[in-house]
Amino acid sequence: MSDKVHLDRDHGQHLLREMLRIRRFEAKCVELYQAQKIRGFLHLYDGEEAVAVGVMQALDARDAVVSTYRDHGHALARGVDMGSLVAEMYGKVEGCSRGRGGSMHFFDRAKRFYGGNAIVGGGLPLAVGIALADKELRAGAVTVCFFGEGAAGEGEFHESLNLAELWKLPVLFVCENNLYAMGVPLEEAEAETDIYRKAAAYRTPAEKVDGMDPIAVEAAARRAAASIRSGNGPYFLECRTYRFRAHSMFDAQLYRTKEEVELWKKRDPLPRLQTWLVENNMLSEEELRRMESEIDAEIVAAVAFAEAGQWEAIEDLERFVLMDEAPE
Amino acid sequence: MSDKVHLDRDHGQHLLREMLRIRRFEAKCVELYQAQKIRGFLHLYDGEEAVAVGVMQALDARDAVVSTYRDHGHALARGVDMGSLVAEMYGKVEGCSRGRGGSMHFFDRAKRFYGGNAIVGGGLPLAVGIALADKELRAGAVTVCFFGEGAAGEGEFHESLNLAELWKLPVLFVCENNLYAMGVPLEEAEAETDIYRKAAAYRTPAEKVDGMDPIAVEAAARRAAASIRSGNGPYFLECRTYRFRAHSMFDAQLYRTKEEVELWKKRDPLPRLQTWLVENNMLSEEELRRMESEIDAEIVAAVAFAEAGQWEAIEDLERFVLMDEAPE
Amino acid sequence: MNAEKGTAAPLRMTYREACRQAIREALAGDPKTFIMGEDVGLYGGCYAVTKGLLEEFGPMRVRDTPLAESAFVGAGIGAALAGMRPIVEIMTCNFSLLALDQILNNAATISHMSGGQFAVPLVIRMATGAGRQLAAQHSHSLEGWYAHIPGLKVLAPATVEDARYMLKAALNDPNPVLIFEHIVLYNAEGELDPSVTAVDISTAKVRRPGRAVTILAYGNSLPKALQAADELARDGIDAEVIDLRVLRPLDNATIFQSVTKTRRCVIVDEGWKSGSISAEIAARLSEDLFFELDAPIRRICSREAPIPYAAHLEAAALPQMPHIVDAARRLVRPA
Amino acid sequence: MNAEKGTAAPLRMTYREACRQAIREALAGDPKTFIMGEDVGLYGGCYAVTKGLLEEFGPMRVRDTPLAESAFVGAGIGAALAGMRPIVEIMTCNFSLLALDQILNNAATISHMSGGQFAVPLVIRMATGAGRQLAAQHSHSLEGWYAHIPGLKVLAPATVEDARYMLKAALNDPNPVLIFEHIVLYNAEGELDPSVTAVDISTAKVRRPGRAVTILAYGNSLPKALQAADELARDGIDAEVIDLRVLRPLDNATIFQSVTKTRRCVIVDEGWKSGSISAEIAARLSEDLFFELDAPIRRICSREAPIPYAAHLEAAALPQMPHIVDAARRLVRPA
Ligand SMILES: Cc1ncc(C[n+]2csc(CCOP(=O)(O)OP(=O)(O)O)c2C)c(N)n1
Ligand SMILES: Cc1ncc(C[n+]2csc(CCOP(=O)(O)OP(=O)(O)O)c2C)c(N)n1
Ligand SMILES: [Mg+2]
Ligand SMILES: [Mg+2]
Repeated sequence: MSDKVHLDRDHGQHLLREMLRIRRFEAKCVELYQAQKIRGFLHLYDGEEAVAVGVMQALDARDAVVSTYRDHGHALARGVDMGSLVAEMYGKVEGCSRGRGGSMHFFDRAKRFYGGNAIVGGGLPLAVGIALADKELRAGAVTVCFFGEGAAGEGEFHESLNLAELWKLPVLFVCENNLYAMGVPLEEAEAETDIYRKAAAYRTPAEKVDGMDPIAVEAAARRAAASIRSGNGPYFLECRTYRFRAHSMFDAQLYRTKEEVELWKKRDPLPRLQTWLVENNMLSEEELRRMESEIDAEIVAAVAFAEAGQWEAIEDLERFVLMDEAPE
Repeated sequence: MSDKVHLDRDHGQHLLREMLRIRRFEAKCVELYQAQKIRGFLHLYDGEEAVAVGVMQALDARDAVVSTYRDHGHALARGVDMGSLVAEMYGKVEGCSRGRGGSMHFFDRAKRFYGGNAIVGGGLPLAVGIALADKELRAGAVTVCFFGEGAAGEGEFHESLNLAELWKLPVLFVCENNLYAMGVPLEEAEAETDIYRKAAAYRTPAEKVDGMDPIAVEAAARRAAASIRSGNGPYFLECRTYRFRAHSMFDAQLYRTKEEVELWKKRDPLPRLQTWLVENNMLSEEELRRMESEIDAEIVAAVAFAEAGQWEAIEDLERFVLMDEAPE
Repeated sequence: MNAEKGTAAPLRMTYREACRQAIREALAGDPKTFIMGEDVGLYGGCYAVTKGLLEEFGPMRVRDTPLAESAFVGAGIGAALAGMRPIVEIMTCNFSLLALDQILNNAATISHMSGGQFAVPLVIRMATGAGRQLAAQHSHSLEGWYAHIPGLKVLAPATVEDARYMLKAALNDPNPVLIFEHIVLYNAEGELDPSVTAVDISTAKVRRPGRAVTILAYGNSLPKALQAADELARDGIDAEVIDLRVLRPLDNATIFQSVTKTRRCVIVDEGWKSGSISAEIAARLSEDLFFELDAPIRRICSREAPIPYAAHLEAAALPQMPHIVDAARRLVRPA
Repeated sequence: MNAEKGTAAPLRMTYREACRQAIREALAGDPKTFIMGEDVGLYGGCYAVTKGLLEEFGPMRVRDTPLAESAFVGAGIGAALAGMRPIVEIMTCNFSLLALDQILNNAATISHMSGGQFAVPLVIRMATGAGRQLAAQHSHSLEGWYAHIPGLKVLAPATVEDARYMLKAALNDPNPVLIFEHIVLYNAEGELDPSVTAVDISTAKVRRPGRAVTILAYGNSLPKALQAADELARDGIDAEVIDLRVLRPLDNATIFQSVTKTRRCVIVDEGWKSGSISAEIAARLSEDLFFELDAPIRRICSREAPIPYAAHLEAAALPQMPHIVDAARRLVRPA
């Protein structure tokens, strides 16, 4: 894997397609939520797609991903099957977590996708541990750990960064700094609002990246992954981004202004990349239409898959509380 | 209170006396431990006296102190009655915690001494909270929070520093960096071994201080206290020091060499200050003798007080589990 | 409408609104009281309980915290030690695990360990329970588990009245008091008797008198237990329903009195069965009321699994009205 | 001396040494096993359990950690998820509260929440218990409390044999297993039968058969229970002593079989009484063995207070042999 971004026609379109998949998938999620097909908490990623898509470009199959409750974008960009995600949110057996996890807890062993974790900061120690194992078992593998800037308040952030650096573990910490933790603005939560500067307390290399630009994110992630794979220990990226929608479906957004949201929407990575590709003759109208209709078809198929899925038998409620054997 | 050290004869002798009280008191503790008068864990402060004594010079009655299980030096330097300390370690009702706490849990409401806390890092959030209350209730008061460098590994360190700075609370964080957390050397525990640099992650002013020099510590503590009292928020001191004895009474000290200990003993603050005072004609032979015999008398009286103390009635075992009313 | 004292018309409100009014009254009544926690301010509270309070009392009294449960709970303990009467909100009990060291090792021990020199007059509120398809990490019922810890008081308001007045009693208590508010109850409506302006936090309450069987419940299990009693009544079985309300210290007297009368007991508890508060009650009955019991004790608890997301699995994991009816019926009329 | 298999002479060693040999065997036997925790390396273990292992296996297999319970326990979970078989040592259970979020919300849930895709084959060892005058923050007995959590297995070795072989069984188990080693037992000596090379981690064990009363105990309460049985025997009372060993899942069969026989039961447990594992056992007996019991159940637990430092207060706070004798005697010969 190269540590440079090669932005040819294919790759440019790939980035756009991946972001669009997430965007449209989530629009469908909102519909399904309103139709009460999806329940519980639903945290959407609109506006932040460039982060997941950019970072994933630096990964390959051996790598691992640890995500949060806002995990749709990470799962899709990692290649987790879309049908299994919808089925999961329907609560069906065919869901990527057999319907036990819902929107916040996507898991996929085959993709080394170690879950949406719904405890803020709770995924960081897991990522450290996965990387510790990989250092023994899977030379060169990187564990990417996504978390919001809110997680930087938690003690586990600090403990995990220290462990990762102390033991030179292959972890790529990706802070998705969307400026709010639910309704708490960054400057009400952190004495130091440049989260990447906190990495200095552990001597970990860190960068602040424009999280609204998939190419910038990809470039940084490739630099980071190359450094990590060559044995230098962890790397920290703070991606400045913004969520266009409410924190979850229960949020009146009293804590920010419509104007602020509109301002950030001007930086929406999707139209930006699309325009740029078109202007540079890397995307034709027809290709765009095709892309859109392919994505729409994927979504229709995913929903149909979920609709056709089965309910877990109630007798199996306690299955997997204790395992009979470790998988594999 | 001035923010400068005025090292006249009185003050120089005061510093020496305070350190000597701790040193000799603890020598007696060892004896009493060997005689099985004192039981449980006993963590001695030998070598680190300059820190407690130096810091306390910057405090007055309105201020508060939060300590650790290694609390003898802090309690004595804060003015907690020595007899009540020995009685506490005997488990007598006359102990500063009625015999319920032992060596690790000295408390003294009158001195605003909020306890030896035996959970590493556990005192930091308490200090933040006391300072939060003081900001409302006791203008100008400072809360000093002592902790070892091992505590810097804990998440609570991070959370507490952030809260204190975010809310501009009057906390003086004093890291007693004695280079070991039990048997773990600093460089095996922290990716960044200059603990004071971690304060930058919270934009808190921080200094590294020679913890073997009471005057340097006092000067730094006065600077810090002045800054805190004038409303600038917390301040962080890393005092580099060394414990001459084992971590506790159950420690074979496999993790460090005798040579290293001897090297540090050359920097013992007691003989250093004593020599300096004598050489500068600020302490006569006779004054020294008198000082020593006064301290010895205090210790003898303290032990006698403890010996004469009473055992709590067993019927009172559950007293204070729930309080009938808040004190005062 | 009659506005005379003691005879004013009852006031209808939600449990959420009752919680809000309780906090508002506490803030208005004592300058030493403040509330802090994640999103209590600008956002108005994760469950909208603190909406409007920031505007009314300002950011020193209604304090948004960073995500740092251990430190802000510890800070609440410190503030209480130093003379304040803080209300700390932990958004949900699921996150309280991050603060458990502070709660157990500091809040619950300091008064005893200091020989009574210090008290910790702290109130910690947290949302609890399942029933909203929030899955394993957001559906714990830990109140019964916390009730294991000496030095704490543990409350579980199930009615609008308790939601409205328990906080005042808790703030007047010199000890750390944990209040668990059930997420499913926030939207429940109930009536406040205007003649009641305080509740105690030491007793359980008979919510429905009966003679045939005692049903003990608390939190969101209380409405289920009351419905079960209605169902049983249709069947000619006169069940007594007791709202435990206070999980620590448990009110043995009220429980024992009822079971001595009915000689049969069903305990309903949303905690996982093993080691739950229902276990403790069953143990006390088996120790102290052994010769009064005519039938085995029955516990209706959550299934011993992380609560699953899927609606049908979640429903199957929780205690439900029919389980209560069934258990009570079998006790009264064994096959 | 007979060295033939199954008849070799018994080996005498301390509980500490048994723990050490178990870890050593695990490290030698499986390259995917490593141990990490505070002071397990250079210091040789807070209770000297891991002495010599760093020298033998090196710093990758015997890993000193910073003070960061939450992160290194979480890292153990992550390593287990990714294919290792880690042993994490939390120095004492008192500090495990800092890691509770990881243990409950991750270790105990991930296999279920992921629909069985992942397992967490992790062993967490911790010291537990009181009796050394370490005061409130260093004397907790939390094993019974942990036994509330579905998704975990909880072990409490009381004998040298269990200390020696439970670890192997725990490491072979695909689930998170917590092992609580009692601080007072480390110096206890016992004999290892050379013909035994494994123990199971699913059953309780009758340590002394008897017919008059069942005494259930575990950890450091077991020796007290056995002494009590000797004392009772002198009094003509033939007590059966059962070592619970496995606190989750509890072995109902062995317990029920004994109590069905003796019809009387005393439970000894160093946890605080309310909500303890003894409550759970009493509850099960009162549910399922109601008609078999001839007398109320008796629980001998710790007093409900933070454990005080002073020797006489600490002793008074803990279950002691005479309490057991007294309770058993009253059950068998009511006044
Ligand atoms: C430990 C913990 N505390 C509180 C919560 C409730 N909560 C869920 S998301 C959230 C905000 C997190 O913000 P951030 O980390 O910035 O991520 P974002 O939602 O912005 O992506 C909070 C407070 C939680 N899930 N876990
Ligand atoms: C949370 C927690 N983990 C572990 C321990 C056990 N322990 C007691 S002291 C200590 C070392 C602490 O070192 P440091 O903070 O540097 O203080 P020092 O003893 O050197 O003064 C350890 C690991 C504890 N008391 N609390
Ligand atoms: Mg955010
Ligand atoms: Mg140290």
